Amino acid sequence: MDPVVLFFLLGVAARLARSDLRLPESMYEGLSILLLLAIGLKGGVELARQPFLELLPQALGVILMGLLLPLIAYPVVRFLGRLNRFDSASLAAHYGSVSVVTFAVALAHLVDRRIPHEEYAAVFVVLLEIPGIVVGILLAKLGTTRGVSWGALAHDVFLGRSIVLLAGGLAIGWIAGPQALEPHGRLFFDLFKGVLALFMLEMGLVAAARLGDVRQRAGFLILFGTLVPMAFAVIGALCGLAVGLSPGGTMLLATLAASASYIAAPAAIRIAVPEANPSLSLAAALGVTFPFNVLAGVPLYLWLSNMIHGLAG
Amino acid sequence: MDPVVLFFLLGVAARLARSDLRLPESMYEGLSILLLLAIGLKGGVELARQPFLELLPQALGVILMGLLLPLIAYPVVRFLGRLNRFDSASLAAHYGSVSVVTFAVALAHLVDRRIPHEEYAAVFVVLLEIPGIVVGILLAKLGTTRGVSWGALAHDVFLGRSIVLLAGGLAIGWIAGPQALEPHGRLFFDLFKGVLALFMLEMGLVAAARLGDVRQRAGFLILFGTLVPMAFAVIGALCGLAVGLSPGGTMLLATLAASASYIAAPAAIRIAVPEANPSLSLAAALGVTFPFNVLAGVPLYLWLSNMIHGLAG
Amino acid sequence: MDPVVLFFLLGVAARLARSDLRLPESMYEGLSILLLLAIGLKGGVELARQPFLELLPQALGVILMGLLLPLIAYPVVRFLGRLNRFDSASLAAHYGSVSVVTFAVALAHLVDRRIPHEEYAAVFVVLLEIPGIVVGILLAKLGTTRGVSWGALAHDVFLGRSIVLLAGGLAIGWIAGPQALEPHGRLFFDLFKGVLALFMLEMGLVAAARLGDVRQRAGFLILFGTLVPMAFAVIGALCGLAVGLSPGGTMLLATLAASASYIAAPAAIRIAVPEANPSLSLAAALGVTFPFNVLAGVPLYLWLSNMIHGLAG
Amino acid sequence: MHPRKLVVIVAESALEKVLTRELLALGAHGYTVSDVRGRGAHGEREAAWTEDRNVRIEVVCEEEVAQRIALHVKERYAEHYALVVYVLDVGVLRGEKF
Amino acid sequence: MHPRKLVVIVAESALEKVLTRELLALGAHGYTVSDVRGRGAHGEREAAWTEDRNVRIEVVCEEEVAQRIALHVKERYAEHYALVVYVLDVGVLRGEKF
Amino acid sequence: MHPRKLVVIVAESALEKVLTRELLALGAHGYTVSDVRGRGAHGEREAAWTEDRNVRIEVVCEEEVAQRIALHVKERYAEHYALVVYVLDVGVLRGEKF
Ligand SMILES: Nc1ncnc2c1ncn2[C@@H]1O[C@H](COP(=O)(O)O)[C@@H](O)[C@H]1O
Ligand SMILES: Nc1ncnc2c1ncn2[C@@H]1O[C@H](COP(=O)(O)O)[C@@H](O)[C@H]1O
Ligand SMILES: Nc1ncnc2c1ncn2[C@@H]1O[C@H](COP(=O)(O)O)[C@@H](O)[C@H]1O
Ligand code: NA
Ligand code: NA
Ligand code: NA
Repeated sequence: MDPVVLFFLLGVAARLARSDLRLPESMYEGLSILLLLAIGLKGGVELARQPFLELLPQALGVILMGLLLPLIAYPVVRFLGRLNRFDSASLAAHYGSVSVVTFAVALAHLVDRRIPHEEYAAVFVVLLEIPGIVVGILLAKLGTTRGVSWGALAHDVFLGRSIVLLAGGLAIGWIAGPQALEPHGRLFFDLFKGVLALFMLEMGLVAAARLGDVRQRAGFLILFGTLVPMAFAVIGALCGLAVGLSPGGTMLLATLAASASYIAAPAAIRIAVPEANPSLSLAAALGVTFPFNVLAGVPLYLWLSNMIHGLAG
Repeated sequence: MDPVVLFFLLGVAARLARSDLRLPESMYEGLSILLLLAIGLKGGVELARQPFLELLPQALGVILMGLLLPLIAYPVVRFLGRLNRFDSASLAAHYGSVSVVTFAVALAHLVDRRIPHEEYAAVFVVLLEIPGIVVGILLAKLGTTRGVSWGALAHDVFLGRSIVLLAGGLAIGWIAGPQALEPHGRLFFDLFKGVLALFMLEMGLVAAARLGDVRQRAGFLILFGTLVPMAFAVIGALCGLAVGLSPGGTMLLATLAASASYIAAPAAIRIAVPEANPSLSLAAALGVTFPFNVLAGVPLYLWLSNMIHGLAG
Repeated sequence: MDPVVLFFLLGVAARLARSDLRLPESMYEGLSILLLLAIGLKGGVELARQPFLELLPQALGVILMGLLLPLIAYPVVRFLGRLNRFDSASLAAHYGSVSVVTFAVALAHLVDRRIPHEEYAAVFVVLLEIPGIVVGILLAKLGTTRGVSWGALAHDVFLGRSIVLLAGGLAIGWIAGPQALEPHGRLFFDLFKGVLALFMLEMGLVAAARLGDVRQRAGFLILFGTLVPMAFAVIGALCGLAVGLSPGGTMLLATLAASASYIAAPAAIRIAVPEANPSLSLAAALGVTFPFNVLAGVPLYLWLSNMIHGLAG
Repeated sequence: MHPRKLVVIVAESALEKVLTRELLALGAHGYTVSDVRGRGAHGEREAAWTEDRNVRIEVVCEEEVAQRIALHVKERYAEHYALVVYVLDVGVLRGEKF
Repeated sequence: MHPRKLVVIVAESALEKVLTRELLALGAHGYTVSDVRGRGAHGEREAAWTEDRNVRIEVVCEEEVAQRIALHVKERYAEHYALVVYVLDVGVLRGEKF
Repeated sequence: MHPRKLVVIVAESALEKVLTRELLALGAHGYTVSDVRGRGAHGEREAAWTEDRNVRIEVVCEEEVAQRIALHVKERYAEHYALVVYVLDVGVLRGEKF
């Protein structure tokens, strides 16, 4: 089993056994800054090698998918899950957006197996983080009189920490190029897997802390938190095929579609849709979907992408 | 002189000169997480290469030693040092258990000199951390009516941060194997000495902060804090010889026996034996024994192990 | 453009756009500890290779310059800038002392271009940090009845964090030598540029946060914060030529002269000259001079040093 | 000593930005914020990661402003957010500051 | 405003886990914890490392509960641990919460 | 419960060392310090880096000592430093400690 998964399980086990192990919050923040910058820089360096215009249709396709996913998730939750409008919209936003760490795990999975993929795929993370959140909030506000201050919200979403670091990393990587970044690479690239491992340990602690909330609605959450990702992975893989990605890149896009945001979405939804219960969406995203994706989803989505490419090919 | 020792001395000097240098607490925690995981992972990778059954007698021998050490320390403190029962038991627990950083310094000492040793020795750290603490607490409670909640205590001791990280690292290293861990190694293994150096800087600051308490009972603490480690090192070396360790591994076991816990033991004793004075045991463990071991003990115990192996033949 | 400059600009942009990106304070502290130690260690290793006596005249020359700079800055601020005595003395202290991060950027600039330089130049940082502050404080106290507790002040200045880490690193590097430090180098040296990049991101955030204060006296601050560094760079370059430095080393000394302290000086001045307005000096040092030096100064001072050496040549 | 009120708000960290802005609008001249963890009706918030943290905001102000703040926070945020508010009597030397 | 009591406990961090559990058992509905450093009869505790830190625990509760907490802490922990406890008067809007 | 005073000082972090030393000299038997951020007449201090941080110092003491501290801080530091001081009534069980 991949070591990063083992680190995750160690975190889960420590938390379930009520160990006093915890990573200091500033270590969590530091590691996530490193991860986001590393993913962005790597993507930016590769982006510079692409003919820009060829990427435009890909980008549009990916954004379209990002707008579509929450529109699919919402009715599922609202009418099958029988949740109120706010919680439905909140879940739609979380699952419409993406999880960068899940992406990092998928990336490491490909790199370990030397499977070729579009190395600028970090761009997709940036493109997919926001649309799902915006659509989710719109869904919550449909037909409500009490308004949202859209300006402030757009500011918070577009200038959130993760977008700034990812997009900033992309820009720096793009401008500076691989050679100038080589000495920095020893921190950002060579240590990537180690940093990811530490981060997964923390994710295990955090995810397991949500299991209490999961238990309160176990049936719904487990079904929702595993079936929706799998369905979204199919959509993501088809989208990847349609925009012309390689099997590796298709798997990354499938993983992104299948992943649920647990940083940008919660922060934005908490302010824009206060009526939604944050425990519910975090229980789903962190307590069910993240572990599912990391333990079973990532290999599954690789298989799926290969199969779809095989069928199409 | 070994750079890690110089870093330690820098910390001591800065503190004694009342410099405002201090490492942020979360950096201290982050570094210790890295160290514990690195030691565990390294040990686990090597453990996978050992025939498991052959290790069992070694493990038993080491645990026996861990139970014996506090039983020796207690009467020495109680009757020669004339301390009350609680402080005696507390010191017995601290010196019966082990210091991971001292172990790391000894390990680095061997690696620098390319001296072969049992590379799975991290297992000994895990085996030795707990018995000393348990026996120490039993000694404090002998004949007391007021009980200890043994369940809660066992939980805290067995699931303390350092055990979880060490044992977790061992397990991950064991399961994943050297090849899968190679990319993570750039964080955990390649940076090991640098991380240890930073940690020793912090240890210097922390140890020097204890010197005020040392001064209040200088005679007893200096005698106790240097003679007991040396005596315990002899026991550790003999134990290493008896269970069939190489001279390098014998030196590691001697160092572990000679080292005094300043993380796991203080935390457990503070709750289980509130009557014991924590300044006293920390002054001994951190203010005297840690510096002694790092400055003089480690080379001494290497000489001792070589000598004992030479004599034995 | 150099990646570290891009990281700086990313920080500036994030702050100006009011993004919620911030590095945890303990990460800032941790990174600065790493930088200071790395610069010190590197310098110490090289120092050991120099005949000690030959350096003495260089050291004296550099210290003389350090005493001179604030004496030049003070009348400029006082009479041209029409500031009160306290603010003038405070600015003189900030610009008389040095900025280690600016030095690190200049160093990286040389290393990237493989320009030879005196690799023990970290010594100059240590020598230049203090004199400017002391002279600045003296200037503030001239003719005042209310005294300063010079003992406490000297203690705080000479044992400040940055001096202890730099001088401690120098000493460790000098004693241990390059070979013993090799395994630590993977943390301190190989990661240097990556750590510097992260630090510059933080510096961008911090510098941009000062722009509000800059705006309140924009005219004076922008003139002062760019012209004085350029004038001081000329002095520094001449001093480098006089004490026999190579063009690379001359550029480093010019950069040090041109840089303004934003750690040691603010801390010392705040206590010793409470009447001075800290916003003013930080706006100048962090909001104007640091960005100016990093964006334009460093290449300019390299050109200057080459030119001066060419003329002298 | 001049009598003033001290309003303490403990709330989930997501509210820090809006709350501090609104405090000034409601008439406070300053505030002090610290990072805390805790437990209440919304369960444990242990600061294990960013979204799971509380902030403690402290405002010294005139009685009237204190009333306004307490009421505003209660009406606008108490229903949907994890938070508590309480008010104490304090004395200050420099009355003009608060 | 409903009158309540605010109990503040500053204690060595080793006690955080037991104390917070016991507070709930003694009738508190919640608490707020922050990491602090300090000095007292047991010398300086400067938070240079984990075992050398204090925590500050704040509980808003009814007078009776406050009495119980203060007494319990004093009797059970004051002898052997570094700690202080003090009690203040506070007013709250949502009386049912505390 | 014995009546005492609680003095709270929020000040820029540069003052921590001198202030805590002087508190003891003025008769306090202990103090508790935490790292905070805030806003006041001197603008925002957001703890983005070391020099930009405040500390919050809490002292439980007798009324007379409290007066002395508040006055001392006001006279010595209030003019040039970012700081606020306020005083509250508290009750303590172990009167001899404070
Ligand atoms: N009785 C209380 N005393 C002190 N702090 C409290 C109390 N109740 C709640 N809190 C704090 O306020 C936060 C939100 O409270 P709640 O909305 O009740 O979950 C908690 O996480 C605690 O930090
Ligand atoms: N008079 C006091 N005012 C405020 N905090 C105090 C006081 N005395 C002690 N403390 C805090 O309580 C902790 C334990 O106190 P002690 O048991 O007296 O050492 C100290 O480390 C301080 O953080
Ligand atoms: N009204 C207030 N209530 C609470 N804290 C305040 C208040 N005014 C100022 N402070 C705190 O005291 C620090 C210094 O205040 P000032 O000198 O007014 O800038 C600020 O950064 C805040 O942390
Ligand atoms: Na998704
Ligand atoms: Na031992
Ligand atoms: Na200068």
